[in-house]
Amino acid sequence: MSQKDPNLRRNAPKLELHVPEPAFRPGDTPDFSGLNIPRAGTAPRPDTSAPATETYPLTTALVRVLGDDHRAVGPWDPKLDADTLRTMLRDMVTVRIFDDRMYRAQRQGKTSFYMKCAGEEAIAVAAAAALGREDMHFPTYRQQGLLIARGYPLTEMMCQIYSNKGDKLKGRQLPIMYSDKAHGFFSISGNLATQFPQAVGWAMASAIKGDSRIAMGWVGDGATAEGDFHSAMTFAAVYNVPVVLAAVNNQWAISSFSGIAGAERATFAQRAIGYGIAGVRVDGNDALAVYAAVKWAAERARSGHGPTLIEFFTYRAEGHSTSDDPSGYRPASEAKAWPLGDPIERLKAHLVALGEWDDDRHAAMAAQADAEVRAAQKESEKLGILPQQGKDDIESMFDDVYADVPWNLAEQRDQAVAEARD
Amino acid sequence: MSQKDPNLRRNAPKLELHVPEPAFRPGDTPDFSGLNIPRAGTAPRPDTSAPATETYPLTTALVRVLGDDHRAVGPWDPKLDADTLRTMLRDMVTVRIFDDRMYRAQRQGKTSFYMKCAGEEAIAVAAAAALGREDMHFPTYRQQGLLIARGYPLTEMMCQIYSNKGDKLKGRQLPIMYSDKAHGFFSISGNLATQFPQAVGWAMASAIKGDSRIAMGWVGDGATAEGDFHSAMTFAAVYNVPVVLAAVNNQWAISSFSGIAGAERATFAQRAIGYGIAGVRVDGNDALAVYAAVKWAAERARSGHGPTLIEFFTYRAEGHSTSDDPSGYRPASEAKAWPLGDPIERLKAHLVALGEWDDDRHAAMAAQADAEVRAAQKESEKLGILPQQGKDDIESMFDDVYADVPWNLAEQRDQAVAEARD
Amino acid sequence: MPTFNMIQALNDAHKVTMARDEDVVVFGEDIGYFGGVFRVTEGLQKQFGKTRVFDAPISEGGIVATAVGMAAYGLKPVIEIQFADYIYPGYDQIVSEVAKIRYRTAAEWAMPMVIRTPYGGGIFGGQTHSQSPESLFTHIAGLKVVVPANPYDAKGLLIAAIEDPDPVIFFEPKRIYNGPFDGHHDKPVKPWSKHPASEVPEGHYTVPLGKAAVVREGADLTVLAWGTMVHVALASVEEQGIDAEVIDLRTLVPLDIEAIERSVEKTGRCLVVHEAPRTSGFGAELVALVQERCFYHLEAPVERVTGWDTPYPHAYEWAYFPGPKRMKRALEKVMAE
Amino acid sequence: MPTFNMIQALNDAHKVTMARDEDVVVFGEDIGYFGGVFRVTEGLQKQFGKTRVFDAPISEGGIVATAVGMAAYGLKPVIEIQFADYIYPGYDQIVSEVAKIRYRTAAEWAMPMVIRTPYGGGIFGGQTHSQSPESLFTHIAGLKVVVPANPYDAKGLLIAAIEDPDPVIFFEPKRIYNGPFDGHHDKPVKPWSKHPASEVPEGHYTVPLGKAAVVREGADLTVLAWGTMVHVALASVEEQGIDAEVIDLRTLVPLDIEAIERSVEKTGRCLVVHEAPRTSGFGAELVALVQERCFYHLEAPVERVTGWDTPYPHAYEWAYFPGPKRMKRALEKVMAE
Ligand SMILES: Cc1ncc(C[n+]2csc(CCOP(=O)(O)OP(=O)(O)O)c2C)c(N)n1
Ligand SMILES: Cc1ncc(C[n+]2csc(CCOP(=O)(O)OP(=O)(O)O)c2C)c(N)n1
Ligand SMILES: [Mg+2]
Ligand SMILES: [Mg+2]
Repeated sequence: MSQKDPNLRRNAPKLELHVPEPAFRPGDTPDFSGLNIPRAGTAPRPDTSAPATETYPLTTALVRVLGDDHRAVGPWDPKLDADTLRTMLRDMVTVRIFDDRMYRAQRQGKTSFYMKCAGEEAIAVAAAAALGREDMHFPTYRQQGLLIARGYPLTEMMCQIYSNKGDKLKGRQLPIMYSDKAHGFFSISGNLATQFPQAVGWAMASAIKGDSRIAMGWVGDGATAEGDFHSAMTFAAVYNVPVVLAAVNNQWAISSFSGIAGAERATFAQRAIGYGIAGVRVDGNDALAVYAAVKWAAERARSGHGPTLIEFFTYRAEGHSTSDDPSGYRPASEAKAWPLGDPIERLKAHLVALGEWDDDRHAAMAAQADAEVRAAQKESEKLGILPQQGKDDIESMFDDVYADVPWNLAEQRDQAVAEARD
Repeated sequence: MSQKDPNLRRNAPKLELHVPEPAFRPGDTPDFSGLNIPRAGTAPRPDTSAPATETYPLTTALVRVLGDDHRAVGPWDPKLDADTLRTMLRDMVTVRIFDDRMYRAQRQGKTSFYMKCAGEEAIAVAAAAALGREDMHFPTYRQQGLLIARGYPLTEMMCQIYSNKGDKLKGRQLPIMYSDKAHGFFSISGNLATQFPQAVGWAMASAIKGDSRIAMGWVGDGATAEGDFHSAMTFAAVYNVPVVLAAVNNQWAISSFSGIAGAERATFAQRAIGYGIAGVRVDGNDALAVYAAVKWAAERARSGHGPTLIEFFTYRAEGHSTSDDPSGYRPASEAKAWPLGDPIERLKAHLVALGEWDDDRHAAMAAQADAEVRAAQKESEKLGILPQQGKDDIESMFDDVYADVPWNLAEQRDQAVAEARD
Repeated sequence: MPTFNMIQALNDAHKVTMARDEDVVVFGEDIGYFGGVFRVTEGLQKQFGKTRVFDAPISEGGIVATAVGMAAYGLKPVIEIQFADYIYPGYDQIVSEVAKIRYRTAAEWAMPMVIRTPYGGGIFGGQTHSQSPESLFTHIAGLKVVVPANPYDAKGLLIAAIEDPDPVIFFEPKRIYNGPFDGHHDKPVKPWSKHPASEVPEGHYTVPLGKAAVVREGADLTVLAWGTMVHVALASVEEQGIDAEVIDLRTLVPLDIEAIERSVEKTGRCLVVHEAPRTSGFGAELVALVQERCFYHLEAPVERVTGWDTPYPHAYEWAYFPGPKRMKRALEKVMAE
Repeated sequence: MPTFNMIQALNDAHKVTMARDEDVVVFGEDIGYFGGVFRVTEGLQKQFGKTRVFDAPISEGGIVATAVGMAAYGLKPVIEIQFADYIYPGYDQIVSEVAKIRYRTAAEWAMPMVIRTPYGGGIFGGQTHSQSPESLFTHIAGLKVVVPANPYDAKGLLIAAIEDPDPVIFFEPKRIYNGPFDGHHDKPVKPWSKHPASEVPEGHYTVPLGKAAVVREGADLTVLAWGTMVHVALASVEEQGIDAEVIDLRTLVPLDIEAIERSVEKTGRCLVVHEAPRTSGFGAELVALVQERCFYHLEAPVERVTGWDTPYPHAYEWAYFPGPKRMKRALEKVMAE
């Protein structure tokens, strides 16, 4: 019908819809030489009490601490001691080993689903190190590093993944949808971006009560497009909320590259400017930069300078989840070609450069982490794997819908129990 | 519970929730001398093909054309001829008279509800003049000026307000929720901000079809907080959509001042930066500035330079609607104190300064507009006022839910018709 | 004992709970300084301060989401959605988060909160100030759904809802904020002060969630209603001279199934009344339950009096609203069969 | 005639309509180059170009809203919501806009569009990849609600939906995308190729909206089902040796009330089956309708077999899913009374 419309100005230039396309598709040879990667140490570090406007140049820059020579440079160098660095390194290595083993467990049919954070280990691990133990995270499914860095037992994580007898969530959640209040880790939601404004609400509550704890919210690049992202930014700005808002830009959202979320025109950190809050763009594969940025944002939040949006620029090195095969939409070699490197290798090289680490110690540490993960797996599998679940304790299915079990659920419980006996 | 929490760091500084408060409350004497109002003509005008970044200084500036001496100055002067200016003035005067009479009609019990746009007449009227007839608006309830400027019959508007026999919407919509395709005016929704991403979708369709028509979406300052605002901005940015997005910042959203939507920290125009699209902040009480900005944004859209967010800075001079009494939350004298003046007086003074207008001609024009509005009112009231409606043509209530009437509605229609006869 | 209309009763419920529990916070659009477009929160900000009572951005999704965060922290948010017609932008947070967090965390986290919202027609509010979307929440496991029908219950139910460990969607029948409405729109409105339920005790009391009220005893027919329709139903059965038992459900979830069964087993006939559109309204669930549980007591099909399956048409307010005429026909039908 | 599974049939329906009507555009999360997480849109971008088939930002609200604008322009958007569990952020645009625009404009504007979304359980998808929210759309006047249960219907119904002048919410039972599932999760899955309805004609044909299919004729009981549950119900009645008439509703709104009445009047018994939670599921409406319209034919209460009133619990997939055991008990009950 539109073509026949008399209103159509036939002489006016024809409009065109621009549909963003990633630089490389399967078959292409990825070449990131055009990517502008500022040198480490070049981004300025405003005072934590600086007005938000002073951070705006940082929304298009890239806070980087680890230089090509593996030294920490510039004003963002958090000057961490070697023990802290080694702890972070060990946690990152543990995360990767954990991911690999659980991925394999899924492939072996021991559970239904798994999601790795390969290539993004620095982000959650360093963020955990930079915040206080008592601060609350509202994570997505790719921040398993928070739990590992905060010392949450690996067996607890695995029991959740297996939905087994040891699963404190009673088999109710998809694997990796952890929740642990004591470790400051809010229940992961399957619905993207919902956690972002929830983090703001938690921090509002903390401010209302005159508490000193802050919250950190997490979202992926793709999920920034949800309305909830805007809610979070708006409420954070309006009430000057003590919250750190992290957008993990791993450049992919399942098969959609970040351009489909708007990255062709602006960085995700730049969204901050629109709301008048602080914004920083950070090399997410540089554990020191991640640590420094989160620490800085937390200090702002604690001292009444309000919210900060941090974009962690990184790359999702593997598939979206066990349900995904990325070779269908991007070159298999892209992960290798990605120039910001492997966060584990980079932190390791830094420690080596400091003279605080070497290959042997690394191998020993990795072997120990591997042993720990294996032991935890053994332990948790004693409590069952998914295919064995869902048969016992049928009654429990009806608990916790409400604090008490109403009559309809009580009746259904009886039915379900009887059914299970059939 | 939170107070007793052992995690509470008693020595850390207590957090505080900042709750924005308007500068003046009932009883205060409003004083806007602190408000930074740039002189007319000082804002630069980037080329319509300039990159979006070049517009960013304009997001905190204020595009103004009419100076204190009532002359048009600076690069944004659209250099309109006197006839066009007189037409705009007449339309604005008509809008105000229309509003006054319909407001009174509601007070007289002739209808259920009315909403004025007092003080904001320049925005819709000049925007209508700047866009093409064939371009599509997705308006809110405060853009009655679009219809009047596009020559939509006043009687049609009034019949809708009275929900009477002449109402083409068959009495189904709240008064002022107009719709007219032929005048490029999409059906107003009661749900705030929904129209903003719809405008983007319409413009996407136009681009998909290689059409040349563009769309303009409208939203209020308060409603920018809705998720739909973010959808609109995101989709507009991603697909480089030929759309003009207007945020009318009249500084109030019912009883909430614009700070509750985030205006303490950033202008609404600045939101554009976060998405990498063009943004401009415009004196909404300066008809020439409004015209120039919309024209400029439309040219960008038409020539493939994508979307523009325009903030019209204005002041809601009267109550939110007939259901509202603003003296409960702001000083009654605030409207008068508001320094950007009355858009009608300003345009009139400009025409006078040009030697193209005088008080007598103005009075004659106003009298004529008044007569037109009165005549239209008389005419439309012949077709009934609200209290007489809803008794006849009961069947029609069941039409247009679907293209055809399904069995359940047919049955209900019979019931309703029978009931009406009881 | 003061005589309160529903607005005053709801306002008082806020004051009572806020004074007793420092963790109760109240926010929503226009509810702070101004006290809300229906004035339910009037005076609260002045009494309890700006950080416990404040205006929110126009973002129903954000309001619910931040309330989730606050509840996770340990506060008890009581939020207002200005009209039930505007609750949908918050629907994802309500359905996917508020309703499910207790369950998905095996009660590690709970979501005690109250989402108050005025609903219903009869005020010439058109399509977007008249809706009755309660059934859309009754389908969501994890939510409680409450609808008061008079000032006494309004206060008692709201206090109970705020004190409840679970999230409650609290629908306020705006047509009867200021006086009970029997459906005769052409007659003058009666104020609440003439109604016994306007006698509202001072201080703290609760009306328990999950308990219906028999507002009229009767032997021949059971009428199930809530909100405004309680008063329309009462007036209709009186006018028709039917010895009906009228039950004000008060809570839709969890439902007082015992009260319903007891009554239908006695009367053998049942009529369900609601303002919402018929198809998949909560009346459907009630009909299903009654026929499932009282089938052999039923002497006639359970009837439904409802709004039509159309959007709410402004000018046709009284042809849409399920008023005395629709009641009369249904009563005749259910009694005849 | 090719043998298609449901995914291929749906894919083909897109191709047929896109080739016939240039105004059909397709977008949604991951549906472009990649062809969708369930591959329903595979190859479409290549065939029809990037401006008619493209990836959308992760914003279900934005996807629906821009589709509204496109429909207002005159296009026919066919959009995918990746999982029905993620439709809620778009609920406001669907309920307040898509459903109401024709009515509120007295048909000046119409909203022809199809919102496709995979729904239902049985895939160990946990709380957010298993939901069956259809009843939340059946309550909204102005929407049509369609659920195919086999490849033939999938293609024919989708083409009919795309060509329909009204907005259609098109729920795709993902458990049976690749093969009919009879509820026996411990037995190997049968592929569609063994099922007669996998014979899908090439080119254009439609299965009309609003018409149910009697998939098994019978004399003793009417079973009403849709989506995956059609196959579970069929298998169960066979296993129990009950001469049941099984009706695949195919369209929930507008409902084929005649087919239902005809069958129940014949059988005198009725069982409604759905995956969604029981309370206020669409089963409630069906029960209400059947008892309202066939009361004097009913020999027993209408029974419901449904999901439980809880969120979908990951490990308890088969204790939650209304499978053969729940069917058996209900069949016994409805036949015994
Ligand atoms: C509301 C909602 N819509 C869609 C999905 C389906 N989905 C799951 S993950 C995903 C991609 C998310 O990408 P991103 O935010 O970049 O996070 P990443 O996976 O890269 O960490 C999508 C579309 C969902 N979970 N929730
Ligand atoms: C989704 C939604 N939420 C709430 C409302 C109630 N409401 C109607 S107008 C209004 C204020 C809007 O303010 P603004 O956007 O600044 O526009 P203005 O009235 O100033 O033109 C509110 C809250 C609504 N109509 N829709
Ligand atoms: Mg990503
Ligand atoms: Mg405003």
